[in-house]
Amino acid sequence: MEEQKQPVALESSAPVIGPGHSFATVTDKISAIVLTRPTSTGWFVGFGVAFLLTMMMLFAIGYLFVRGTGIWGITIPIGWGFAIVNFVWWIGIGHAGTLISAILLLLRQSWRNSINRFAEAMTLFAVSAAGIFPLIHVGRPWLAYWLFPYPNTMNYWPQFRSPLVWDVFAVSTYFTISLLFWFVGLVPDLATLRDRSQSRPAQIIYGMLALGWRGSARHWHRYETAYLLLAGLATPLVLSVHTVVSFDFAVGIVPGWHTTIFPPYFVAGAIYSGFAMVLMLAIPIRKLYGLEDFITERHLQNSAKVMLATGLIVAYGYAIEAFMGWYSGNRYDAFTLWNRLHGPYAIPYWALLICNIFVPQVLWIRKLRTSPPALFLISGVILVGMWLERFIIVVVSLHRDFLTSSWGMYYPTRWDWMTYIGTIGMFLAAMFLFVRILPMISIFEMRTLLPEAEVKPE
Amino acid sequence: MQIFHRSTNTISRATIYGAIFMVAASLWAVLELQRSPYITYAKVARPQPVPFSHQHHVAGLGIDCRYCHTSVETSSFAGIPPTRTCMNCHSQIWTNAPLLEPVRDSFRSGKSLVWTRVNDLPDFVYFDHSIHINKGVGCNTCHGPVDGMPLMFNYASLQMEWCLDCHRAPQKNLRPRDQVFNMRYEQPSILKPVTLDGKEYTDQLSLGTDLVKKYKLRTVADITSCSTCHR
Amino acid sequence: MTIEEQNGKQRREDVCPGKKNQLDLDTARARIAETKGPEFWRSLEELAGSSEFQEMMHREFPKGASEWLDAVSRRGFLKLMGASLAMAGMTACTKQPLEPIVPYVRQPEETVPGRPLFYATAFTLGGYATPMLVESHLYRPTKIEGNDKHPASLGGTDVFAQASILEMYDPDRSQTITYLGDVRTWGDFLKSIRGPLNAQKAVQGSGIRILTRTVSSPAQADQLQSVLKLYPQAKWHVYEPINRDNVYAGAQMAFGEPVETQYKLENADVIVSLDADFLSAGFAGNVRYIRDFAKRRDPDSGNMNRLYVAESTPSSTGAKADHRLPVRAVDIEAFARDLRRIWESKSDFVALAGPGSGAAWAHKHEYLEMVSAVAEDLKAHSGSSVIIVGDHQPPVVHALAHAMNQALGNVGKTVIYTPPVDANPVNQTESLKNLVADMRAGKVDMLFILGGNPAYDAPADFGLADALKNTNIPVRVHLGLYQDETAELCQWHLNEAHYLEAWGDARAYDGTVSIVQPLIAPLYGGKSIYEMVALLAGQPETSGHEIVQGYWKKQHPGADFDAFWRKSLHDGWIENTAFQPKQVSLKPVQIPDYAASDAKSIEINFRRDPSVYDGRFSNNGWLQELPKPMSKMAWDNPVLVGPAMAERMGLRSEDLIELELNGKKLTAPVWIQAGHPDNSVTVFLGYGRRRAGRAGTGAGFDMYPLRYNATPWFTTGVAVTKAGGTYKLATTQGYQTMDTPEGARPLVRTASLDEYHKEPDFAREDEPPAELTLYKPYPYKEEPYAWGMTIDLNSCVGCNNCIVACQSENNIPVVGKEQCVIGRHMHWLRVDAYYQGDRDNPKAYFQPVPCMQCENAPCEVVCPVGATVHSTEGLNDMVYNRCVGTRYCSNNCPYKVRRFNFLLFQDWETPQYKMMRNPDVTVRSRGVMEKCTYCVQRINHRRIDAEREDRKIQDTELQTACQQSCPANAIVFGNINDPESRVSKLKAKARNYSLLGDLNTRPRTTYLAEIRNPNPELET
Amino acid sequence: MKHTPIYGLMAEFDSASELVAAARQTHAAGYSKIDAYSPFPVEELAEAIGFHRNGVPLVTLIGGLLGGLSGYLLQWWIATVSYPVNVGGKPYHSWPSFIVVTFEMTILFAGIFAVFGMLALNGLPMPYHPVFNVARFAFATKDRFFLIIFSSDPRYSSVETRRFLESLGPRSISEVPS
Repeated sequence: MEEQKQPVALESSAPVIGPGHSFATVTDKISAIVLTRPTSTGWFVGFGVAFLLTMMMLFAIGYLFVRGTGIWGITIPIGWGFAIVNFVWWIGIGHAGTLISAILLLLRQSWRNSINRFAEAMTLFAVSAAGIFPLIHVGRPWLAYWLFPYPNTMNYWPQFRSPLVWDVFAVSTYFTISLLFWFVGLVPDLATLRDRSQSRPAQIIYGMLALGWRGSARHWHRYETAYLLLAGLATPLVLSVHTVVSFDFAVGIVPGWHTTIFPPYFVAGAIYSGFAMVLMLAIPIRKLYGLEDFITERHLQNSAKVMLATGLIVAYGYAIEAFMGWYSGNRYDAFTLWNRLHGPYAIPYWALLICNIFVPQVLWIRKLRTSPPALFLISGVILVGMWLERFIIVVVSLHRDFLTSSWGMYYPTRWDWMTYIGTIGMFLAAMFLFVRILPMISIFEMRTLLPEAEVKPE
Repeated sequence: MQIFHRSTNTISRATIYGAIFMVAASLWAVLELQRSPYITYAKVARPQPVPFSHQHHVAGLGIDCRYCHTSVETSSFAGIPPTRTCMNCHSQIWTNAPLLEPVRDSFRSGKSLVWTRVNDLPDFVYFDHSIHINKGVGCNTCHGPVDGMPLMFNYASLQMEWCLDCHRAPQKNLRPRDQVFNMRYEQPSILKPVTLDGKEYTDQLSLGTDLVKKYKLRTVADITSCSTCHR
Repeated sequence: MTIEEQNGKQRREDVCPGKKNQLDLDTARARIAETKGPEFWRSLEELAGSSEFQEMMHREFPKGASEWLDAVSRRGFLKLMGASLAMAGMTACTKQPLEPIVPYVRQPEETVPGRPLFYATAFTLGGYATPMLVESHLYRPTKIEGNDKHPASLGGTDVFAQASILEMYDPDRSQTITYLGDVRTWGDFLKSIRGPLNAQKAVQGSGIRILTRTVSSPAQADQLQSVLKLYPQAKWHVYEPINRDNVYAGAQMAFGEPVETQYKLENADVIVSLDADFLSAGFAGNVRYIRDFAKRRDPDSGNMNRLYVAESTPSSTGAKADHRLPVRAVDIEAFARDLRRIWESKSDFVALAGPGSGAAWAHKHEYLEMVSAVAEDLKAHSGSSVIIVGDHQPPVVHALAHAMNQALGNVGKTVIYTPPVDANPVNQTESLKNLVADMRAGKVDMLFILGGNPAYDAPADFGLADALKNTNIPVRVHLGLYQDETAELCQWHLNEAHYLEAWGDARAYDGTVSIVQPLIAPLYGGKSIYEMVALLAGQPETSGHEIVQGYWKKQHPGADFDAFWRKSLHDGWIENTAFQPKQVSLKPVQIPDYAASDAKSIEINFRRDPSVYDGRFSNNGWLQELPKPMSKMAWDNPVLVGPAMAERMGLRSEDLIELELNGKKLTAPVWIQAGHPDNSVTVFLGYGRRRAGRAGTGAGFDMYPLRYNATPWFTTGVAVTKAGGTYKLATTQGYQTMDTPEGARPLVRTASLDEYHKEPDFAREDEPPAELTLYKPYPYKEEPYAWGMTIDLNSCVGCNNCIVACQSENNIPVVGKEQCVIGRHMHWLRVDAYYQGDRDNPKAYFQPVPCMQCENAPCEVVCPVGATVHSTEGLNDMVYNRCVGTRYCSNNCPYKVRRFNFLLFQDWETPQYKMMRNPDVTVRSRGVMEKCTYCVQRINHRRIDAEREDRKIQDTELQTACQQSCPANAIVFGNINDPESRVSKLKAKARNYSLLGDLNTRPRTTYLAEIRNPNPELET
Repeated sequence: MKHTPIYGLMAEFDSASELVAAARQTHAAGYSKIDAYSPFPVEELAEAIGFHRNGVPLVTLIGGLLGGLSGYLLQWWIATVSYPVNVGGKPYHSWPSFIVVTFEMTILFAGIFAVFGMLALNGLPMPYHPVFNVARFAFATKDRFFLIIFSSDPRYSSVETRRFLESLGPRSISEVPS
């Protein structure tokens, strides 16, 4: 754990934590945001808007249940539209959190300590947003529970060869594990809040959630083991989730879906968009709550580098897809490639290439890697690009498949847009609440980064 | 500084175990409800315009099923007797029993009696009486001891698992064709053997297996295919 | 209906195979002895007579009939005898509501609840009867099947006949008698009519005018004659917008008498069609012609026929042609003349009268080649060739054709002449003209419009509607199925009884008379034309049954009448009523000199619509939503324009254009139709109705205003200009070619006869061999049955009949234009049309696509709830009640044959539709996937019947709906485990191939490649 | 000094290093019933107070195996025993398709067992605990480090032990009433 103790780590870049901090300052600064700092009007405005968007989503979904999926733009042959696009997009975003907390933990990337907490929160909210779509996109949502194996009067079961059933298991597992991971991480900090808070209700609530944590050495020991084990479990899990999501397509025979490259480049894409979202949240937050000392240039740098790397993997994925389209000699795959480049949806495709491949290349430039505004912008571009990627995969592959006679077009309706934007609102609303009532940075893990945390050998 | 009272330790644990138990219990309750007579109407007599007693007519007077349910051997639908069938006798006997007024009224006015359907399958299930009769499934195998029912109710749950129970092992229930309408028929036993083609059977399984062959039943895979009942 | 009628009704054999229980005399006599007619209909009285039902019927907008939501009245009404109408409230684990079950009071002994009965009757269009059998569940007709015994159809039907059942149940049908819009009774009408009629007696009925549609019914003609006897001065006028005036005039010109021309295509080696679309519904005898034509298309038979088509509007006939030449309708005459000239005297082409003599013409070269080649081929096949002319071509062309057929010695072999089927073959346009003249002259006191909708479809220049409105006709009576544009202009409107509700008779194209027997008591208590005419003839109380039976008693006196009558009803036609061939001699024809058409001026064609005919079917949702054979257009009648012309004018499909003719202007959208001749546009009649009903009103554009008496079918000189703006059209197939930037896809596989002989198995794409698999394939071979289907692309003429049959059999909903536009039509079976080659004269192909029932079904693997899985007999079962609606299966179906209920497409409220539905097929709810099941309900019924009789299902007894009604026998379904079955034999053919076979889906539905028989002369 | 029974003696330290050192000495001094509290995990502390046995990994392993097995067996039973149906011509027991769910079930159960196993072994939740009676202990979750010797320790004596703790040079010493 050498570098963990070294503020000035591998790189001569900024430290993971600002100078002049002690256990006390770290603790106070972070817990203050929740306990003492007055809630800004900005927070209320932001939360209000997000909340209204959430209501809009609920309205759209309500109407959907009344009238049926026909209010959306989907049709035959394009049986899946925005719902699945958004589902994959959100799930992808939901990958950063667990990745940061689990994989980087295993890799002993101590800089993660200051961003993992809200990255995990972000994951949970993103996965919840994603989870909405598969549920509401079915024709008879009130029967969606048939996807779970339970003893029923029909003596009939889910069909386990279907990737959709795999989805159900993968996503619910992912959500559960992420939740546990997040909560376990929270327990010691909740104890901190319990002991810091002045108001009785706060003490009781935080106290209850802290489960009576008292920082006993035995507890810490088991805690660390469990935390490490969880990380070990979450790592293959996070990789598996988007692999399974990619199976939804790869298992199908639709040209543009039926390809083996999908799992790796879906996972890469997921991390790609995940980090983009993390930055889009981290940059404003650190500014608004003055956390530049904890979320330093270093973090932005590293995230940018991760994006650059995953972005290149994604680019490779596109390249291979295109290559196989031509190389396979399969007339349908070849046409799918042509259709993406020249068909009616050519513009989204080119836009996707620009957003996901060309723009992010500027991250090679150190200056931009370290400039928050630039990163914020680029992250936005990447999120749009990743959404477009899913649109291309889902819609453009479906709209022209084998029989020319049954080719069609897809036009999203206002209900599609309302539901999509609504989920963004829901996501933000949750984030607003989170930063207000829970420590958005893992306090106890920050403490371990301080020099004084070191135990001097006698 | 102590926030909580000692007791909270016990309480908090109790709540955790309690929650787990509650969830499990409610799930179990729902599954039970699905199979309960409240949902299936099993063994629950329906309100009828006339309190017609199968017990009296079948056991008491020994009227054959087919006297009223005329199309049971030839059609998917067993048939509900027209008012005329009732009047065949009741123009002679019980001619002014107040109970039978609705029947007489129907016959006079020509307005049909409106019964409440007893054995009512969902509309997406297609059941055919004639083929079951033909393959040696007795009336009371599904309808129960009708000759003992003062008021009619459906004997079984009529749920898919119940249908499958027999479709997966028809030999458990088959009987010789000539016994299909016999309400008193009992499955073969040492005491009451059943003879078929001169052969004596003392247990249902061997009889059933032979009948499956004799009546050329389709394979279990065949009769558990979805389109056997759903289309 | 009255007692006798009911007893008169005869059941066709209960078409559950094996048990051919022909009605024997005793039981029949027994029934006639049994006088309990009323009870016989009790259930229906309850249904048609019950108060709430009537009330419902009389509501202005029955759609929102809320009282029918109340379970008892609705279910009680539906669940007659518990014959479940499969109102599947397909949610699992919900408590079922208590349902009532309503037995008869006295049960008619012929009915076995749960078993359908089949009755023979006939559908009449333009006077020509299409014989058929109607499936009836407890006296609710539910499905129309072809009458395989009838010589005029041999089991096929056409789309109009198929869809007519929906018309009968149409809730928008006129449901009452009205006087100036107020509800009246038949009694009121009789009272008010008696006086005027008596008054007419005095003047010998000089003020009485009767306007009917074409009448081929002997009984009705006889009635009308007797009316005319009663009122010598009265006049009987006949008019239909789609009439055969030119045909009879042509015959007149050739033979001096209006004879009917019949073709014996089974004897024809060479068929030349001069703008004759004889393979599509609406052409007299098309059902039989399709059958005969298809029979001669078998490339293995060694006597495959050859079809030349010179046509204006691209048609399915043109699509099947071995050689097709797009010619403007005006130039067909020139084609005929040139043809004649060439093989009469082998004169040089320079002398030709043909188009472009003078003006340069795109297809001149093609034209010249074609004419000469056709001439040669005809000569070579004297006696076994036939020239068919389109009804809309002018008399002279018909005369020329008659002359040529004579000269070729085809008469008596491929062409026979008979007396006209039309009982009163007057020139209908003239007839109507005179009527209008009389109206204007004030000679008309009582006008009876019996059927028809002249106010809408009369020639524009007659101003009939205006005459009705503004001339003083004291009594104007309209008898019709709908409160239509004409009803609006008559004081009295009488709601007509649908042909499925009333007695009658009619002649098929060959003269065979079919008795039309009712399937159900008139839902709205309407009167048939027979009963109406009877009233005029002074017998107001005689029933349709008495009239028809009475007439035939006269024709067939004698003791055995009962037997004769029963047999006629049972078989569906009266023996020895087919016309005997008539000996006619060709008069020295004075063919008028040829006036060359102006190649530059644009021609406009008025054609009957393939879906709504002349507009009478425009409220029929099935037909409205039926994609037209060539354009795959639903719900609209855009103006068809050829690609060349469109290019010249810079038009794109869906652009609005303005048509100007005789000073009348009309704006309509354009549809670019490949193969449409240049400088010519086609408009379809029958749209833009004002008073059609919820489906028809407002759909499309009314083209009648441009249609003048002098030029009912086509004329040059129309001005076409871009109007600006566009109009959304609903086509069910946006992309009509197999070509992609990556090459043409082998969907429809074709070859010429020679190529086929050289390489018979050219169509077999390298399908992966069955043993090429990692795991053991499912042992279908061990099953008694394995269902499979073949579709012969050579026979299929794209008539769409299978689509409607399927829709009717499987309770498939109508979704409306808006949904069609987004591509959500629900047809389980579709007919794809592909064009290939030169856009101005492409080759066209039809490909019916039902569910392929793949053995390795991609849809099944991806369904998360196992709602679509395989049956042991190889059916790709779709379990609606299990489906949660992820649509994954549809995405993964390479054939895109799955249809999804995006919204609540089924009408769950309108009681008439509930009566119409097939009780053996689940009615699908919202959010559920559905698709072709190979008519599994039929399979199950036949199997149960067979097992009860301890035998196997015979090959012939089980037919899917599409197969049964296919006039071309293109669809064959059966047990592929039985090597002797027809389907197995067909699958063994070399040209049998599976669509997208390289995907290794192993479809059970396979296609027989299309083989064309081009003339080597013309092969370049 | 009230008569409430004593739960133990608690010494407060300023840094992790001091605590570890103190814990080592205490343990060396033969005290066995002791515990140490820190605001963040200090690796050396556990063995310093002589804690070695850790059941969490085993529990997790059991969970994983349980989940994996049940996941696979469930699918196998459904597909081949309970209701075998022919899906797209695939064999009833299409094991490759069953891998995903098996995997997910393994992770799920392992994770749940790890977390709840950890909590159970730690005896949590325990909102009430004697140590909280010490006011200063609130800083155990901020920047202070505590060492406690329980009164249940055989070598515990209010006088001796206090003196011993003082010898460790803590910032303060307080009695923990139970």
